[in-house]
Amino acid sequence: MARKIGDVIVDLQNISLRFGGVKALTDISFNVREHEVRSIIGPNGAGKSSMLNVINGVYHPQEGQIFFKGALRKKMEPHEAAEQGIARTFQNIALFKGMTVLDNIMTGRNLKMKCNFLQHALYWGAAQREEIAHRIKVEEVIEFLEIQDIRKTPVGRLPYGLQKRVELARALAAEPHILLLDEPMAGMNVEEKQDMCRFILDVNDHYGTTIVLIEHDMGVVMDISDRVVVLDYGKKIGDGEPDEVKNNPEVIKAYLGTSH
Amino acid sequence: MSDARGTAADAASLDTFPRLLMQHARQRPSRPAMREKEYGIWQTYTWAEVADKVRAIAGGLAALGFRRGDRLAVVGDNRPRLYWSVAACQCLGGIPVMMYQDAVAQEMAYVMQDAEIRFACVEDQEQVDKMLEIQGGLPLLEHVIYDDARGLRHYDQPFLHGLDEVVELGTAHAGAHPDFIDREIDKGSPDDVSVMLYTSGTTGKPKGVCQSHSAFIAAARGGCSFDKLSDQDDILSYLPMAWVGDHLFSYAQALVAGFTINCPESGETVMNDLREIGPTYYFAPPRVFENLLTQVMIRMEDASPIKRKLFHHFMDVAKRCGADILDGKSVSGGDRLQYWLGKLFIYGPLKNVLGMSRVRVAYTAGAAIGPDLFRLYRSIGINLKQLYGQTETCAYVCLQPDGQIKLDSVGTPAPNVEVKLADNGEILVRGPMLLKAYYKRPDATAESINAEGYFMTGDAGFFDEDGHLKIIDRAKDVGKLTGGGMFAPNYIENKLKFFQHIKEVVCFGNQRDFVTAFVNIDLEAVGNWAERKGMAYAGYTDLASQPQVYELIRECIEQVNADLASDPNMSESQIKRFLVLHKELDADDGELTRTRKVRRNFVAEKYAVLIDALYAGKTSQYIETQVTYEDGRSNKVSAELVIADAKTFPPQPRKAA
Amino acid sequence: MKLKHTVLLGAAIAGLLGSAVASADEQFIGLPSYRVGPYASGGSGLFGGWIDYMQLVNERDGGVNGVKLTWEECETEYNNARGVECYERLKKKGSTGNSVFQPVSTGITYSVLDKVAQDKIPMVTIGYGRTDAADGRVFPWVFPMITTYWSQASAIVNYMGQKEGGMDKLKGKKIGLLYHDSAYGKESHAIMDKLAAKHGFEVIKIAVAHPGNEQQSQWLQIRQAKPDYVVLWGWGVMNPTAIKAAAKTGFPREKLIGVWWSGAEEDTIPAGPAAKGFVAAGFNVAGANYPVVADIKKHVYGKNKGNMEDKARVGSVYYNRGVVHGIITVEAIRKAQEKYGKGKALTGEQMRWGFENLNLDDARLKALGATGFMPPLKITCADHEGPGKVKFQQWDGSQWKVITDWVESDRPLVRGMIEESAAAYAKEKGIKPRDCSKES
Amino acid sequence: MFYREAGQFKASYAEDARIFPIRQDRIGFWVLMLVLGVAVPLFSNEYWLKAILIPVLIFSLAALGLNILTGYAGQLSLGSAAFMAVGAFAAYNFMLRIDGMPFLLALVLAGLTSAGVGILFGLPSLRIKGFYLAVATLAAQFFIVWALVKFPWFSNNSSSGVVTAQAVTILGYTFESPEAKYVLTFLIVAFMALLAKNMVRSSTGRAWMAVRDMDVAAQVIGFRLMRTKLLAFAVSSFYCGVAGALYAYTYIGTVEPEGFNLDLSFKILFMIIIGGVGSIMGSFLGAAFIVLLPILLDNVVPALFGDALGAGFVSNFQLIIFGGLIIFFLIVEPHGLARLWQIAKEKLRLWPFPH
Amino acid sequence: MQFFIEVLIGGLLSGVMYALVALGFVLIYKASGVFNFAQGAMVFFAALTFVGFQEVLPGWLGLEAGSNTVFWLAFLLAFIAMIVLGVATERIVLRPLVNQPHITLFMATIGLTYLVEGVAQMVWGANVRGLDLGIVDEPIAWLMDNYEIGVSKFDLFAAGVAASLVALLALLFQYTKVGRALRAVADDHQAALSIGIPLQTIWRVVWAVAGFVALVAGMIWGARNGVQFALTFTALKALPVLILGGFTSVPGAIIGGLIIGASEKLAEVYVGPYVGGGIEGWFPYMLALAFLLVRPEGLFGEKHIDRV
Repeated sequence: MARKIGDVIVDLQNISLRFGGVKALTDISFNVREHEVRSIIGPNGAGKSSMLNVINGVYHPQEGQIFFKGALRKKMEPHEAAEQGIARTFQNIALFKGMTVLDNIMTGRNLKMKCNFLQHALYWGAAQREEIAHRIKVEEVIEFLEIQDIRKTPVGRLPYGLQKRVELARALAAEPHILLLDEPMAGMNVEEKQDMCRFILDVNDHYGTTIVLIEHDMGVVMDISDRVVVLDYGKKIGDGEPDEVKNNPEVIKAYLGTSH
Repeated sequence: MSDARGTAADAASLDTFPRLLMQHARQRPSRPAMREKEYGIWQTYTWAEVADKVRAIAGGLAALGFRRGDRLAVVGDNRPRLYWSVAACQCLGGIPVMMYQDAVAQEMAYVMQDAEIRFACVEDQEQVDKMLEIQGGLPLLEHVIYDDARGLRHYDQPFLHGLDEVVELGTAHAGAHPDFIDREIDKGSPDDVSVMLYTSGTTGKPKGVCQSHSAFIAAARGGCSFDKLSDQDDILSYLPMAWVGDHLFSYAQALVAGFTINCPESGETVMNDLREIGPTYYFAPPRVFENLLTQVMIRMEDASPIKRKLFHHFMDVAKRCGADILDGKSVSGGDRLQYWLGKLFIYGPLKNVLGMSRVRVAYTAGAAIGPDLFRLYRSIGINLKQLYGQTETCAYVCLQPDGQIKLDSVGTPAPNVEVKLADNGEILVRGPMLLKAYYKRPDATAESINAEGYFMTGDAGFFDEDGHLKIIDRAKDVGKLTGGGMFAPNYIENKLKFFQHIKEVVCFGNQRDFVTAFVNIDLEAVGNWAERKGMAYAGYTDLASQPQVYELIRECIEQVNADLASDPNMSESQIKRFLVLHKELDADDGELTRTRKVRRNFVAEKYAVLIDALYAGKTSQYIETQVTYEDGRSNKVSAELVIADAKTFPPQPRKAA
Repeated sequence: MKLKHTVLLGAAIAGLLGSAVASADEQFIGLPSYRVGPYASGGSGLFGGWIDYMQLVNERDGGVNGVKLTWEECETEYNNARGVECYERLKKKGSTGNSVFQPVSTGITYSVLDKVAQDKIPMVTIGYGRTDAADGRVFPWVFPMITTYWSQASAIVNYMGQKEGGMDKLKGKKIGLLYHDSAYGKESHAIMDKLAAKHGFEVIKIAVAHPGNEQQSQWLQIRQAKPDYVVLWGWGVMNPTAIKAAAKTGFPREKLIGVWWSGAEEDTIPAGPAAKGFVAAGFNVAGANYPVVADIKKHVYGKNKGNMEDKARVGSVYYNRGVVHGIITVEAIRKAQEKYGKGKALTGEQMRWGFENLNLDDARLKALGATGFMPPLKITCADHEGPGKVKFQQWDGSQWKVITDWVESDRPLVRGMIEESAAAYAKEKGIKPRDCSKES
Repeated sequence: MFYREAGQFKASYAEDARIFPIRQDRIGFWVLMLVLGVAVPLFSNEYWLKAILIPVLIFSLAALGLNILTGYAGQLSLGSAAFMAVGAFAAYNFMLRIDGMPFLLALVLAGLTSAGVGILFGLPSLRIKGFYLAVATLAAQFFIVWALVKFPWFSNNSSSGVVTAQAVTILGYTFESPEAKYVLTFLIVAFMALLAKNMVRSSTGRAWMAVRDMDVAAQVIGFRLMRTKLLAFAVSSFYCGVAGALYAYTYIGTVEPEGFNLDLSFKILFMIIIGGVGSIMGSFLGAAFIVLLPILLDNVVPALFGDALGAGFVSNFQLIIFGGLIIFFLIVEPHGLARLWQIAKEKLRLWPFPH
Repeated sequence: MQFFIEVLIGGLLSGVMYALVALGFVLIYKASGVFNFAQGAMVFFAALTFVGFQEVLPGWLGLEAGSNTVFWLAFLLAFIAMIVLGVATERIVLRPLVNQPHITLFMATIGLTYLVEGVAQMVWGANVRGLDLGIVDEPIAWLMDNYEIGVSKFDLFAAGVAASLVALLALLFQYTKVGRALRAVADDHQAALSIGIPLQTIWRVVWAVAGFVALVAGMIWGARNGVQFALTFTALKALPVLILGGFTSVPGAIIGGLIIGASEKLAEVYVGPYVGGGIEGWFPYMLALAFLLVRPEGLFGEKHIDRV
C-alpha cells in the first residue's frame, strides 16, 4: 500500500452521552489517525451511530473532550464540523429525495461555493462559472463511483444499493479530510458489497481520506480496516488491529452473546 | 468537388493521413474534429487541438524511441486519444496495428507476435492487465502506453506510461526538436503502409492486411464524393477500431472530408449517445438494425391499442409507398398525404427515438440484411444503403447509389473500382484501394491477387440486368447436394435469420442428401413471445427445448422452404430436419468470430454428433458442451436435444415477371 | 333538455369570451351578487328584492316604456378580485353594455372607482361605498345615494338627541361606538369625532376583530365605561353576537342603536329574545304591507316568478332594500328615457344623466306605492347623495317596527366634510371638479 | 410526439444546465412568450386582460413566492396574503411619501419591506415545523392585516382605510391602458420567474431543497439551517410583496387590508398544491386554474341549471363543484398540474412508445 | 379586582367553547394524522342540519314545533347526518389520499370545507337562524348582586356540556375496544395495522365521533351567536388552541382552550385599549407562537428526537 498512516487527527477522550436518563455512550476514548480506515463495530444499540454523531457535532456529549487536529474542540454545530472537513453518510439513507443524483452530489460542494443568492438569481458571470467549476468536480466523483448513467435520475427512483453509492458520492464531493460512514453496506448483496468495499478503499487510497466506518459485516471490517474499535452497550470493549480484536475474548463474548 | 476537400491541387499533396490532418488544422482549426461523451457532456476537440495533441503524442513516441516503420498496437474502445495515437504513429511513419479490444489475451499475443510489436497503446487497466499477462511471450514489447489511469496507480512497471506522460515527453521533445514532426510528416509517402488490420480469420490464423495511405485515401475519397460527405457531417464511432469499416468511416473518411467523429461514453450507453448526437452519417451491421427493430416492436406491444393501431396503420402506409418516396418515384397524392401524416406522428418520432432523425446516409454491411428489414428502414425515410467490401479492399467495392436501391443487391461498383466475375462466379476486384500485401505473408498475398492484379474476394455473386451486384455466398461455402442441386448455406441462413425469433442458424448439406439446420432462438424475442403466451421457462436452454418453441421455429423454416421452392436454383435446398441448439453460439467459445460471423467448420466439428443425429434420422440426441464465460471461467452444459422435421414443398416455376 | 343545456353551455362559453347578444329593446343590468359565503343571507334577500322589482316592472308594466329589463347575476363572494372580474365581464353585455353597476360592497366599489369613469358606466352605491363621492363635481360617475355613512352617523346622533329631548342634552354624555375592526367600521370615526366635538359628548370607540363572534371583553369594557348609548357599527355575525352580549351584560337594548347594516332580521333572529328592543337605522323600512311589495306578491309571486326561495322573507329589511335598489334603477331609466327617447335601451352615459336628474318626490313615491318605504330622493349634479335621512326601527321580538319618521342628518356638517374630502381627492388625483352650473 | 431530440447534444456544462435543455421546449417557450408578450396585448380584449390575465399573472407571482417557501424550502405558510398586503401598502407609502419615487424602485422597496417582515415571521421556523409552523404563520396573517387597519398612517389617514394606487409612470410613460398594464405586469412577472428559476437551480435552491428533504443531513454537509430558512422566508415574502404591489398598481387600483384575507392565503396555497409543489411552472398553472375555475363555473353552471333552480342554489352548487374539483384533483394527481404536464411531456418525448 | 375576575372567568368560559371545537381537530389528527380544516365547516353543517330538521320536522310528522320530541329527533337526525358525512369523507376523500403528504390531506380538507359549506347552504338555505337551547344567556343573579361579577348561565352550561363530552370521550377511549384500538392507531399506524386493527374502521369511527363533537359545538355556538355561516370561523379560534395544546392531546385542547380564552380576554381588556383594540384576532396566535418558541412540541405534545 502506498498510503501512509499519519498522526492522530481526531482524539476522543472519556466521552459520555446521555439522552434523558438513557446512557448512549459511557466513558469512551479512542482516536483516529490520518489516512487510516478506522472501524467501529458492535451489536445493535451499542452506540456506534451515536459515536459518529458526536464526532460530527449532531450530538453533544455531556462529558469528555474531543481533540481535532490536536486542538480541543468546542461544542459545535454539524455545519461547523462540515466546514472542518468532516463528511458522513447515514445508516438510513439520508439523500434529498426530491432532487436528482447530480443535485444531491452538488450539495456536497456547498461549502466551497461562494456566490450569494442574488448572484444565483441572476445566474450570470461568477455564479455560472462557479456552478460549472463545481460541476466538473462533481463529474469527477460521478466517474469515480461509476454512476454516470444515473446522473439525472431523481434519487427516489434508484435501488437501495445505488442510493448508498450516491450518498457516498455526496460526501466525497465535499473533499473531506474525514469521512464517517454509517453502515455503508447494510442491506446490500455480495456483489454490491464488493463494489462498495472497492470504492471505500479507492477513496482512502486515491484521496487519502481518513475513513471512520461502522459496519456489521465482520468479514468486510476485518478486510479493509486498519484498526477496529468495539463497542457494547455504550462501552468500549476492544480496540486495535483487526487480528488483535478478533481474538479479544470480550469481543468474542459480546458477539457470541448476540445474534450478529 | 466540394470545397471541403480543397482544390484538386491540394488533393495531390494531401496523400497521407498526417498531411490531411495538418491541412484540416489549417483550414478549419475551430471546427469540431472529435467529440467524446465524458463527464456528462460531449467534450469537443477542434481540428487544431487534435493536430496539436497528435503532434505531442508523436513527439512523445519519438522520445520513447519509436522509429519509422515501427508498429504500434492500438487496443481499446473508440476513444479520441486512441485515434490520435493512430495518427501520431502515422506522422512518424509508423504503422498502427489495430486490435479488437474484446480479444482474450492469447488472441492478442498472436497478433502482437506476428506484427512484431514494440509499442502498444491501450485504453485502460483491463487492456494493461492483458498486456502484462502476455508480456512474457513478447520479448520485443518495449513500451505500453495507457489512456485511462484509473486503477493503475500502483502499477510500477517501468515500461508502462500514461498517455499524459507521453504528451509531456512530446512537448519537451518538440522544444528540443521544433520541426521534427513536420519533417517526419514530409518524409511520408502515399505508398507507405498506413495501417495494419487483421482479417477476422473465418479460417486459419488472422493475417495482417497492410494498407497504404493511398489505398485508404482513395477509398475514402471515393466514398465521400459518392455520398457528398462534408465537414458538416457527424458520425458516431462505436464499432471496433480494429474493424476495417470503422477505420474507413471514422478515420479515413473523417480525415478526408473533415467531418466530426463522436465517441460514445461506453458500450452500454451507445443507444443513448446515438440519440443525443443524432449522426448524419451512420453505419451499423444488419444485426444492430435488426435488434433496434425488434426492440421497437416489443416496446410497441405495450402501447395502448389506439397507439398500436396508429403505428401499424402508418407502418403499412410506409411499406406501401415510403421507399418510393425516398427514391423520388411518383406516388399518389393520397398516399403522400398519409405518408406526411405518418411522418408527423410515427416515422419522425420513431427515427428520433432511434437517434436517426438527422441521418442523411446510413450504411449496412458485413452480412446480408433482410429485405423486409431493409425496406422498412428505408420506408420510414432513413436512407439506408448497403455496401460491399473486404478488409483487403478497404471495405470499398460496391455501393448503392441514392435512388437506385435494390433490396437484394449491394449496388454498383464504387468510383475507380473495377469488378468482374470469375468463371465460378467468384467476384474479382481491382482498383487503388487494394491491399499492399499481407504482412509477412507473400504466399497469401500472391494467392489472393491474380496475375491481372484482381483481388479474389472469395464471394460468389452475379450482376443483374441493371449492373447491380448480388452476393450469394462465400464462394468456397457454395457446395452441392448429392442430388446435384446448389447448396448456398449463407443464403438459406440469412433468410431464416430475418425472422425475429431466430438469432442464428447454421445449415449443413454439402455432399449430403438434404439440408439440415441448427437454430439459435432470439432469447429476447422468443422470451417475450413466451411471456405473452404465459409459458414458464428457466433460461435459454429450457426455453429452446419447449415444444411450442419448436413449433414456432418449424413455421419459420417452412415459410423459408416455400420461398426456396419457388427458386429453381435453390428448390432442393429446403430444410428437411432441424434442431434448436441448447446454447447460444458464442465468440468466447470460438463458435463465432469477433464480428459475430459463424465459424462454420468449427461448429460442424464441435457438434459433429448432432449433425450425425440429424442425418441418421434420430428424433433426439444427448449433447454436452463446454461453455466459457466472459470472465474466463467455464462450465459444462448438457441437454437432450429434440430433432424435428419440417415440411418441404415441390419446386414451383418462378412466376412470370 | 339535454340539447338545451348544450346550447346554453355554448352560449355561456361564448359569453365568457366577451360577446353577447341582446335585442335592442332590452335594458341590461349587471348584478354583482353574493349568495355564498359569510354574507350570503343578506345578499340573497337584497338581490331577491331587487330582481323581484325588476320582474314586477317587466310583468306588470311590460318594462319601462316597453323596454324590457334584463339582468345577469355574477357571484362575487363579496371578494374584490371577483368583483372586478364581474365588473369586466358584465360591462359589455347587453345591447348597450351594462348600464349601471351597483357592487353592494364597499371594497368592490373602491376597486372599480376609476374604471367606471373610464368605461362611462354610472356606479350607484346605496348606503355604502365611498362617502365623499357624494360630491358629484369630483365624482361624476358615482352615486352614493339616499344616505352615506356620515349622514347616517349624524342622523343617529340626532336620533339620540331627540330621545334625550334636544341636542344640547347630549353634552357630557358617553356614546359607545362598537365597530367592526375594518375599513368599513373605521368610516365612522371621523364623523363621530366631529359630532362629539360639536355636541360635547364623549365617544368610546371599541373595536371588534373580524368576524366578531366573540365580544366578551368588548362588552365588559362597555359595562365598565357605562355609556348612555352604544352605536353598533357591525356587519355579519358581529351583530347578533353584540346584541346577545349586550343582553348578557345587562345593557338596555333600546340604547343599542344599529346602523343599517346591523338592523335586519338576519341580525336579530339569531339573537333570539335578547334582541327585543334593539333599535336600528335604515334608509328603507321593513314590512310587506306597502303597495309596491303587495304588487310584487301579486304580479311576480302570483305567476311563480319570484326570486326568493323563502317567501316569508319578502318584506324583510334586506329584501325591501333590494326593492329600493330596483326602484332607483328603474326610475333612472325612466328619467333618462324622457331625455334620450322612450322605448330605447340606454347607454351608461345616458343612464348617468338619468341618475343625476332623478327626482323621487312624494308624488312619485306614492305612484310607485312606496310612500314611507324610502325617503324622497332628489339628485343633482353636485349632490349625488340626496336626502341623507333614515328611519329608526325597533325589533319587537318578532319583527321590525318603525318608531320614527325620517330623521335628518346634520347636512351642513356632513356636506362640509364631504366637500373637503372630495377636494383633497381631486387634488391628489389631479381632477378638475365640474362646474355644475353648466350642466343641463 | 413532436419532440425531435436526436442531435441535441450538450458540449458544455452551460448548455447542459440550461433552463430548457430541449430545443423544442425552448422554441415553445419563446413562442409562448411572444404570444403572451406581444400577441395577447395586441389582440386580447379588455375583459381578458383586466379580469383574467393580469390577475393570473399576479397570483402566479404570489404563488411562486409561496412555492419558494413551501415547495422548495418545505416551510408551510398560511400567511402569503398578508405579505402581499405588506407589499401593496409599502409600495403605496413609498410612492406617497417620497417625491419622485420611481415606480420600479418602489416595487423593489415594497418587496424588501415584505421580505423584512417575512424574516421576522420566519424566525419561529427555526424551532417549529410542519402544521405548527403553518398555524403560526396565521399569526402573521392576522397581525399584519390588523396592523394595517389599525394604524391609519399606513393608509394615509384615509377615512375608509382604502387607498388608491398612484399612477404608474416609468420613464415618463404612464401605464394606463389595460394593455400597457398587462405588458408591465407580464414583464415583471416573467423576469421574477426567471430569477426564481435561477435561484432554485443553483446552490441556493439546493440548500432549500436539502433543508426541505432532510434537514439533519443538510446540516451535516454544511448548510446552515437558520440562514437557509430565513432566506427562503425573505425571498418568498419578497415575491409575495411585489405581487401585492402589482395587485394594487396594475390590477385593482385600490387596496384595502381586508382584501388580503385568510381566504386569499388559502387560494394561493391552493394554487401551488393544484399547480405543483416545488415547480415554477406549477405556480403559473395553479394560479390560472384557481382564477379561472370559479369564472368558468360561473358561466357554465347557470347555463346548465340556471333556469331550473334558484340563484342561491347555483352559487352554492358552484362552491360544491369548486371544493369537489379540488379534492378530485388532489386524489387524481397529488403532485399537481405541473406533474401532469411533466408526464404528458415524457409521453410525448417517448412517443410512439409507451415507456 | 372583581372586574379582573370577571374577565378571567369570562375568558375561561369562552376558552371552553374554543376547546370544544379544537377537540374535533385533535380526535381526527390523532387517529389519521389529518389536519382537518373542515372541522369549522362541520360545526356549521351540524348546527344548520339540526336547526333545519327542527324547522321541517313538525311539518313532516305533525309534531308540535319546539317540543322535546322534535328537539331530540332533530338531534338524532343531525347526528346521523354527521356520521354519514364523516364516513363519506373517510371513504371518498381520505382513503384515496392515504400515504399522501400531510399537506395534501390538509388541502383536501380545505376543499372539503368549501364542499360542506356549499352542501349545507344548498340544502338548508342561506338564512340566518336562531337556536334556542332553553338556557338564557344572562348573568347569574346572586353573583352579580353580591360580587358584581357577571357569569353567564349559558357559558356555565356550555362548560358543563364540554366537561361531560370530554369525560364521555375519555370513557370511550379507556373502556371500549374501539377506543383502545384508536389509541394504538394514534401511537403507530404501522404497528396497529400489523396487529390487525382495521385502520379504516377506526377512521370511520373517529370521523363520526368528530362529527358528534362538531354537532355539540355547533349547537352551543349556534345558540350563542345564531346558526349562520360565521360558525365556520370557529375553526380559526380553535387553531391557536391546537398549537398551544398540541395536535394530539385531548387534555391539551382543554387546557389550551382555557389559556387562550382567558389570556385573549385579558389582553383585549388590558392591552387592547393601548393599541386601538381588536387584537383578539391575532393575539391568541402570537401567544401560541411565543409559547412554541419555548416549547416547540406544545403543551402536551410528545417530544420528538430526530434519529439519524
